[in-house]
Amino acid sequence: MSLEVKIKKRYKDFSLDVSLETKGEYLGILGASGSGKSLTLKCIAGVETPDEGKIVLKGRVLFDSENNINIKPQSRNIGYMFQNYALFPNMTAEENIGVGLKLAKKEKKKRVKELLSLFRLEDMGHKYPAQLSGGQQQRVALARIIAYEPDVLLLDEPFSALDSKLKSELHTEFLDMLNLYKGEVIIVTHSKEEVYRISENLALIENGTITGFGKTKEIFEHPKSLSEAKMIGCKNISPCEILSDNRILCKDWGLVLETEGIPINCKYAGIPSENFEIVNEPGINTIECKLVNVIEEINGYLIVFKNNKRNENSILYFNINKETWNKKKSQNPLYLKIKDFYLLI
Amino acid sequence: MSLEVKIKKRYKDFSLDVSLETKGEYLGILGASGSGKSLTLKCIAGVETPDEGKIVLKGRVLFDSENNINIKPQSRNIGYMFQNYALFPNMTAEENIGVGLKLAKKEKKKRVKELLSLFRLEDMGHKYPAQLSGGQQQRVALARIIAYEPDVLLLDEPFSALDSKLKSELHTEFLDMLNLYKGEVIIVTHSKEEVYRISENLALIENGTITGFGKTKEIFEHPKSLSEAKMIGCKNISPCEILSDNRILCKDWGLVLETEGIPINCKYAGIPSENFEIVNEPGINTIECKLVNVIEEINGYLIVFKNNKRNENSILYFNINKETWNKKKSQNPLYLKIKDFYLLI
Amino acid sequence: SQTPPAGQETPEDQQPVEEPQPRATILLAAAASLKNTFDNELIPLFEREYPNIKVDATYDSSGKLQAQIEEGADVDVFMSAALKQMKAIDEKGLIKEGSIVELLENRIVLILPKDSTADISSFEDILKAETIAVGDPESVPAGQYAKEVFENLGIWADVEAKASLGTNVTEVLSWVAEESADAGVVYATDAASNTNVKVAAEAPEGSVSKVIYPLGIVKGTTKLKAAQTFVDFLMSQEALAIFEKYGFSAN
Amino acid sequence: MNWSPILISLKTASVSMVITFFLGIYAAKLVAGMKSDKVRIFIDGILTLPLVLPPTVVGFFILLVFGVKRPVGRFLLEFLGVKIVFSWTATVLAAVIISFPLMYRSARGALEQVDKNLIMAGRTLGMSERKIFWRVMMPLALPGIASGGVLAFARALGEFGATAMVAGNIANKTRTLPLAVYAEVAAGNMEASYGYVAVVVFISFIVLSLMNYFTIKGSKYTDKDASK
Amino acid sequence: MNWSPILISLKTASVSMVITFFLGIYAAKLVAGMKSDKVRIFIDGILTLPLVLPPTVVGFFILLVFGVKRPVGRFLLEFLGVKIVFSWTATVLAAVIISFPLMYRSARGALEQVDKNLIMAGRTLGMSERKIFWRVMMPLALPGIASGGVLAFARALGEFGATAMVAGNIANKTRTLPLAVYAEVAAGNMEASYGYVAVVVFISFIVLSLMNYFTIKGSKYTDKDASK
Ligand SMILES: Nc1ncnc2c1ncn2[C@@H]1O[C@H](COP(=O)(O)OP(=O)(O)OP(=O)(O)O)[C@@H](O)[C@H]1O
Ligand SMILES: Nc1ncnc2c1ncn2[C@@H]1O[C@H](COP(=O)(O)OP(=O)(O)OP(=O)(O)O)[C@@H](O)[C@H]1O
Ligand SMILES: [Mg+2]
Ligand SMILES: [Mg+2]
Repeated sequence: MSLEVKIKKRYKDFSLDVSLETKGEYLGILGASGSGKSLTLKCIAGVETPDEGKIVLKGRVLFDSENNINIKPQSRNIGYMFQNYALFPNMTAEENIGVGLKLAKKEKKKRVKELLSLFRLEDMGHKYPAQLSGGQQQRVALARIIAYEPDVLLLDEPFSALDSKLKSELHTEFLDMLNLYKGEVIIVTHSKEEVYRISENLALIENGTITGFGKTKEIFEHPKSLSEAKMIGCKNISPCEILSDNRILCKDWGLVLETEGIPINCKYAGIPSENFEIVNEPGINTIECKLVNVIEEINGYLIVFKNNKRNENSILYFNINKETWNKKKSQNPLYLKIKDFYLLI
Repeated sequence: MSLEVKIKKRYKDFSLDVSLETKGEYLGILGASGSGKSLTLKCIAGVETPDEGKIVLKGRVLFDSENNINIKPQSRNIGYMFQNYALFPNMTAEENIGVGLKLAKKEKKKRVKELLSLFRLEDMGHKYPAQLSGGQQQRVALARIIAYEPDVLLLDEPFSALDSKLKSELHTEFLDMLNLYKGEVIIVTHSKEEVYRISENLALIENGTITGFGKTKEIFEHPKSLSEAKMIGCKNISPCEILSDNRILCKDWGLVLETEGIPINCKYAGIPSENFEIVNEPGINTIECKLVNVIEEINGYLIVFKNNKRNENSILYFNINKETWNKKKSQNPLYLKIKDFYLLI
Repeated sequence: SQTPPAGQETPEDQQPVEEPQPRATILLAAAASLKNTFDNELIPLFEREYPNIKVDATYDSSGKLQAQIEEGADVDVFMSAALKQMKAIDEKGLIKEGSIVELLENRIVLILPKDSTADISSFEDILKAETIAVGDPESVPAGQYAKEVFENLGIWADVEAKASLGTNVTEVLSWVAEESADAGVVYATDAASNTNVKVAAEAPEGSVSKVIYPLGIVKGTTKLKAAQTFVDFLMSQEALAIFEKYGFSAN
Repeated sequence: MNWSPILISLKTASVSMVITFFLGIYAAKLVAGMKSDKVRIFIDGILTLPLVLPPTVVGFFILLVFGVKRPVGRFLLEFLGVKIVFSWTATVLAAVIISFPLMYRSARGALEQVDKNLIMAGRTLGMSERKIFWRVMMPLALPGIASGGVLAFARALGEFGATAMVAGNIANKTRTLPLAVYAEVAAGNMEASYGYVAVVVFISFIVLSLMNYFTIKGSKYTDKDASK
Repeated sequence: MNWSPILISLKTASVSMVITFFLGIYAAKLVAGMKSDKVRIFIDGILTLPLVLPPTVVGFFILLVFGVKRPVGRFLLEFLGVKIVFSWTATVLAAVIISFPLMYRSARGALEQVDKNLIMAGRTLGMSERKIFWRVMMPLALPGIASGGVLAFARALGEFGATAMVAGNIANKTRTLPLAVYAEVAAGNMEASYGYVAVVVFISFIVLSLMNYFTIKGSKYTDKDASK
């Protein structure tokens, strides 16, 4: 199984220019709102036609602007789960799910029933989309696309309308199910947890272009570029200057960091907001903080602070659990040691 | 400002029976998919008509089945942001936002522009909904309802389609903006972080009925009932039996827990998955684990285990950060001490 | 060859001097079969002779015109294709007393498609036809006359069984012209207007009452003088000659 | 070929179309919003009536209402000085009555097809029912409304039976194109009739093109590439 | 009152409505799917033509095509032994041709109003175009399609001018209700005509009610309380 995509599409004020390749591993796409994720999937599915480029699935050319090839969506065998579901309002949940199934009546019924129960929709089969809740609609859409058993599953934020309990249950079962299934899966999501859990590979998209691609775990553990760091949610990022073999200066924070193996093209430093530790005295890679704000979150506090020793004004974020903070917050001055950080190009 | 809601609505296989009251504090509603959150908001906004009950806003009766009062939506001055946005497809983003504004043309233009930039939609004003991405549509819908400046803002998962960076930015600005605004806000969401950040009060809804109501922080810190514990995502819950003044037996796990002040009507015990600690020897409130699975998550591992000393088969979950786990995972046997737990009625 | 219209003693060229005609537009309602005669010749001629008077005309089946006049249409002069409608209006008191003139006569003829080889040469022969086109006797004057002919010949029942009843003359003509029907009965003037039909026989003398085209002035007219002038013109020899050219004969 | 029927027909068809357009939409809105199904079906029946009766018969009934001796006709004449029968107004009246069901029915179908959610959204945004109607329902129902407009215009342009009955067939005054066509066909002047038919066809082509143009323009929002 | 016109009319209107219904929808689908705007407008004009000409004239043209002297008519007669003119078939032919534009236009408007996204969704689910059409577009366009059906049926029921021209007015064979109504009205037998009018009205009420019923049933999915 392999899918190669290299397409361009231009709108008046947005242009998409994307190259992707997957070989049977599930691919996650992360990107800001409006960065072109859905558009990419739509082009692959044949819902939109790229201006130029090529799409090849298992050696079969689906689209090629140069040779005027544009296979119709029906023959691509690519299932696209629309972000807004696109359920048929005139069909019940059951009918929606069954509509792409090419089975005998009895088997079809059985399969639809299986899917309904897999997606916790046991009693919803006879309801029309207008009678379903948002999350129920989303599940019907997901069930429908899975029932179709396409060669490629394109999922556009498939779990965004579900509560966390249901989401994590479905993640598990979804993964089990996908294991039985031999196609490509591309999943667009805004949830890092989801991408981390479901997809082995990860593509980052920014403003219509792919700005990062790699193994999901590696990217999350060691982002290598500014975009990657941003995308995995690294809150503290500053441009930096290489001072020597093992020292860099983070300009925004007026902070010098020491480490081994600084790449020659390192331009930014990123500090995950969890990677601080409260210590008792100054030292290397340690900041004396000036508190700006303390925001309470569910499982901890978000400490907003500045470097007290310099007059740079850029703030930093530190996530800490409540227990530890409550124990140590009265320390003055407060020293934070940076346990680990990213060097970014 | 006050809003009182006490309504019933019956469908063939679902019935809603909700009582709510707010007095100017922002209210969050958490509930599983299909539990009746949207339906409640729709009834308040006048989009759906309850079968019976009463809705009173600032002393003004909006709906009263007994006295046959049913104020039309236009006169309720309640803004409802539809879960599926319900943008007018024939109007541009600008027009959609401006449609509820009753200002002179010039001011209107100015206000719309402000809102567009507040929601990071600067260049999207002239686009039609079909030309916007999912997240952009959601922001237009949010901007539209905020432009209308109703007495009550009902938001149905207003941020679900946004990436986390944008979401947290908007949260902040949204809160700032709401501070200037003197109405009620009711927000439905599946995100605990969101509810925690935005709403002071929290209502839990299960299967059409309110099963919990209180200060958001209190509920998150000390859930008092089974539903509350479930809703805040407590993963380990077991029915329990009171053995003595200070001891209970968690039946699912075959575990005896000791603590002070056990309420007489305590029926369940809940252990947040973060509230374990790896210790070196057995002791009170300590389990000897039998590992079932270790799932890697972004910021840690999810340890799935059983009580090794009993043959109860129910599993428990433990969230631990990677560093700690990697240090201690080789311990055998592994003892987990329960630092804190909830006693639930 | 300008003969002064009947009932007018003074020569036509002096008329404006002696009695200036008021500027007026009058409305003529005439049976559809008169359209060509009026539109092509009579009205232009009249308007040339009486430049002060303009004639508008509306043509339709006489039955419709009757209904319209009864409902107050602004008609000044009415010319129907049968006495029945004129009488009906008159009985309602809508025609100026004594103004009815039984001006023209038409003839009832039997027509066949141009290329017909059918052996039909008299009204009795019509039963050899498979389908017969006649106007609806209830509403179309030509149909009434046809019925009368066949009744007198004692074959109406047989004819009716094969008949398609046209709601107007155009239908009857088209049916025969296009060979939908094998034979039909219309006025001689209608037959003359369509080159795809040929006349096989005229209604036998005495088998039908005279097909009279009466002319009358509608009582409500506000332009009596002009209307009268027009009626007088139609009664003139000059006008009658034109009618005859189109297949009518003076009564 | 005489130009007057063309002008008269154009005038009649345009005026009557404008009237029918708004009347039809208004009626559609009223009926679509009715609570009781029974009442709705009843009104629906009445409003569709002009379509199931032969136009001549409709014309006859119109005559029975607007004739100068009849109450309505007399009222119009005595108090407003308007005489309907045999006037140009009558051609418009006939065209409106005959083409009305087409507009009404199409508009109703189109309005019923509009997503109810959007209407509700408009309400919760404080939009008045009128504003919702003009700014939301109408634009969204445009394809259906436009096809109603096309049908109504075409029917008004082709209207013949009722017109002849109520307005007569007076050259330069009430003789519309169809009457002219009919008159020529009836008089056996096929060549002349072809001329008029060509004009009718030409006019309807123009109007159809315009309609198509406006519909396409009006629903540009469904065209995904509009801002390209 | 004679029952035969009623039966004939019922038969004619039903048969022609079924034909028009499918023909109209099919044409609408074809035209709506056309790539070129120009071709579309042209075809549109042709298909709308029967509406802008007086029915009698349309009937005349039909006669010029199907008359026994004319190529088509002769072909049908000589090779298939079918004589169209003056037969019941002709009443259906006339009704179909006259009512066709109504169905076609309404269906087109309704189909164009269907959300393009859903059609795309159908495609990505591997549904054939035919299946998408029948299972998605048709049901969603139902209100508009139904109103087209109502219009077409009503028009077929009321068709008069073209029918008389092509099918003649033969008692018990081709005399339809409108012809009967017309004959009575023209003859001034108002009472008799009222009888027929009542029947026409009654039939259209029944049909309208049925249509309304099916439309309501067919779009029950928009009725939020359907499962109550
Ligand atoms: N038809 C169109 N015309 C003009 N611009 C368009 C059109 N369709 C999409 N765009 C623009 O392309 C960009 C990418 O859209 P896309 O739907 O792919 O975003 P996305 O990454 O899926 O975002 P989201 O997470 O918000 O769904 C957006 O800025 C959008 O405004
Ligand atoms: N018109 C209707 N007919 C029948 N059942 C309905 C109807 N509308 C809603 N329901 C049912 O009511 C329940 C609550 O729906 P609601 O939309 O309020 O859920 P919700 O809490 O908003 O869920 P979600 O988070 O998935 O949006 C659902 O189970 C749904 O199936
Ligand atoms: Mg998207
Ligand atoms: Mg909901």
